[in-house]
Amino acid sequence: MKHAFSLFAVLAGLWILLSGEFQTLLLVLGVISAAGVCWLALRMDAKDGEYPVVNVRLLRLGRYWLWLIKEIVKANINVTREILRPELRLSPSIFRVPADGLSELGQVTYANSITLTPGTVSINIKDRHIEVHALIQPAADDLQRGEMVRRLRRLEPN
Amino acid sequence: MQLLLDAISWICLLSGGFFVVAGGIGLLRFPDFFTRLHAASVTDTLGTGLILLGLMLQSGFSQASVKLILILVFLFFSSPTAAHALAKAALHGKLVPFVKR
Amino acid sequence: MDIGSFLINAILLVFLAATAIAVARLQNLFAGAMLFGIYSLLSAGVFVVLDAVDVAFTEAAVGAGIATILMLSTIALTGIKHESIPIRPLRSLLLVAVVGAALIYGTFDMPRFGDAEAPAHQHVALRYLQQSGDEIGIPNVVTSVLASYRGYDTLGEVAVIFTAGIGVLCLLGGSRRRRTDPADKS
Amino acid sequence: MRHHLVLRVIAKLLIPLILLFALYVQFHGDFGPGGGFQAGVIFGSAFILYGLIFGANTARRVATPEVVRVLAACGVLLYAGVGVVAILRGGNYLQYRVLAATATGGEHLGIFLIEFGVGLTVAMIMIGLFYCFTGYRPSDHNNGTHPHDA
Amino acid sequence: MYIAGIAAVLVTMALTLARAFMGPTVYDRILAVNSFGTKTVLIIALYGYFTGRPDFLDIALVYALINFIGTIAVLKFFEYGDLGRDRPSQPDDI
Amino acid sequence: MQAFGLFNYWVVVLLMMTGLYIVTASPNLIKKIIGLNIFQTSVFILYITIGKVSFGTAPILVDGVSRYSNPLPHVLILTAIVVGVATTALGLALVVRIHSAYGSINESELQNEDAADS
Repeated sequence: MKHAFSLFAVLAGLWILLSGEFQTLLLVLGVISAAGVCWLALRMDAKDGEYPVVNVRLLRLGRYWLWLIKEIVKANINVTREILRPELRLSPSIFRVPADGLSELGQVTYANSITLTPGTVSINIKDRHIEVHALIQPAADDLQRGEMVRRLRRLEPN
Repeated sequence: MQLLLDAISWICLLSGGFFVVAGGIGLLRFPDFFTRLHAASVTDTLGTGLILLGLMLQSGFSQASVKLILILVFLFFSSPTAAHALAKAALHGKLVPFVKR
Repeated sequence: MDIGSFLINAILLVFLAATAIAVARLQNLFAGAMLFGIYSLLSAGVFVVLDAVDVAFTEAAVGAGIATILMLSTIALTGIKHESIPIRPLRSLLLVAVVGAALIYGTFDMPRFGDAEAPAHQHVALRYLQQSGDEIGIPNVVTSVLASYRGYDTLGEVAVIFTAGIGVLCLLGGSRRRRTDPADKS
Repeated sequence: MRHHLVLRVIAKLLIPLILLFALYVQFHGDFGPGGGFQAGVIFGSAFILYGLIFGANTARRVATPEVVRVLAACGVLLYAGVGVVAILRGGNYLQYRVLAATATGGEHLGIFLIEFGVGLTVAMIMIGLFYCFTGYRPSDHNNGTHPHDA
Repeated sequence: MYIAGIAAVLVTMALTLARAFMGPTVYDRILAVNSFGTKTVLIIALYGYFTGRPDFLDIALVYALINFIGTIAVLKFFEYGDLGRDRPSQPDDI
Repeated sequence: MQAFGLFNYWVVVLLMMTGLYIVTASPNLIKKIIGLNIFQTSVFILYITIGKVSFGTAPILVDGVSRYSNPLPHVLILTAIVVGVATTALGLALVVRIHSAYGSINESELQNEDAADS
């Protein structure tokens, strides 16, 4: 029930953001649409029997995003330097980083954060470990130091 | 004030353009598929982010800015997912990453 | 002529032509289907530059997913990934050259790019643009024409889509055939 | 460990948003680019994404092929029906201005309804195409004879 | 100044196209198609501002939302050779 | 400068001819359908080019703008794109069935098999 309500709230908020109009007709249609999509999404959840438990501390999530953006900028500058170097000096490697202590949503956030930072791409999640392909050694070292996963663990609900 | 905003916005657009082109060059220069994934991600993250940020500064607090933010957020969800799916597909297709020991 | 739009349009069209030729040359069907995705993205860009935002929207929605999925499923179902060598390519090239030359000759009578005096802009289009705001009362002229002035056409188009869907259903059978046992059907 | 964790979770997050976006496109076709055709395709795409990730059979349980077929027909019927209602109210076929008290009100109502019909049909046909192409087993149809021809 | 951004995106489009044409593997082509989508988002957004009517961002939004569907279809295609199945035929996970 | 005004049409002709070449020269039915799609898109671009008016903007009415591009071609092409997908799907479905029946989707092999049957 809580899940349905928060989904409805998110969808209604998205409608307002997209529409930006406040005519009665459009607002009514928005409520109907959000409710309909909500129903369909819950029906999908019921049929496949899985849904992500979205339960994070919003304030910390915001702080995580800020940190992630900073990391993305740094990583971008590093990779761009490699791209523009007259002779390529790449040292690609594949390794696994542990993702224990994270919920499924946390693992997915972790994998996608890894991919979002240029220089590292997550290629598989397996046995609570994430396989990573790294472009250059500094990027690999950065990730293996585990700062990202520590910050993600702090986001976990308990 | 307006001038300052404009200046920042131009800087964002220009540096965004620079990163977009850099990503494109990397896509062409890098030796194998997995390394090219990294180059493409330069375009997808900082290049796109800066250009859209520059456009946001141009339109100020308006409907267009909201849509630009939404585009950015959705891209940040979908583009790493696509990259991940692609890397998986390549591994599945027995493409061996070029790894330096 | 507004130079900026024309140049962007021209560059995108050059990319489009290059992509089309690359698709024609590729022997690998799968790669061809993938490049067709780029073709669709580029044409959406061209449509935006030529002010056809509604068309670009449709192309975006169609090209981003459905078209690729249909091609991929067909390749998966037939299991044929490589194309055999072209048959009689020289004859086709000759045909293409002759028809192409005739068409190019024909273009010299066409109105120039963006010509506001072109005959196409003189008749109903002018009326739609001037009157639809008052007559229909909605700002998007494309929607007004599509749904109201040309409602018959659109009904026809929807019927065609529906019929095509039925056709595919007849050809590939839905899930009904697989679920009901052929024995209890008779 | 479940298969394709990233895809499943991200799809779960994005599919409702895409569906809502499709409905937004459907109902804002009057003001900006958009309308039934685009909305239908986007809605269909979202559903196809679901089918790709969670399996076509799961998707068939969410919206059964029968429902899809019936709704596709309903869309066309809604469109055609608006025309018939216009005749019954003393106008010509598909002349929306007789549908409401004022001419523009009638046009609005008519356009809204037929765009909805278009969107419904297009979405359901797209989903139906996906079902057809994924449900087909070549072995059932060898040499042009399928099971119930026999 | 928007034209500078558009020019940058067009140049990158050309580079990406070159990658798509050269291959060499089919994955490189898919990668090119996928990142071409991002460039299309950018050019549509930039062009709206260039012509002074930035109200058409919905088109860019569509690509941002559904451009990855094609890639996922490709993944399914390579894994199962069929787009409808949801579980691998052999249990080993990759 | 005047001659550049025909550039779009020339590209359209080039695309159309590429499509025609694929349809006539390639024996593979899937490739033929890709060719048909390229041909189709070239027609779309032809229509939209004709609808463009210099310095005009998209035909969505706003205050203070009086020069719009022609909406009529947009309407025709918008529906044509979705119809195009539906008919492409029909064509591909036919290809799938042909493959089930003949075991091949190569035009010349199909003709040979037909000749052998009769």
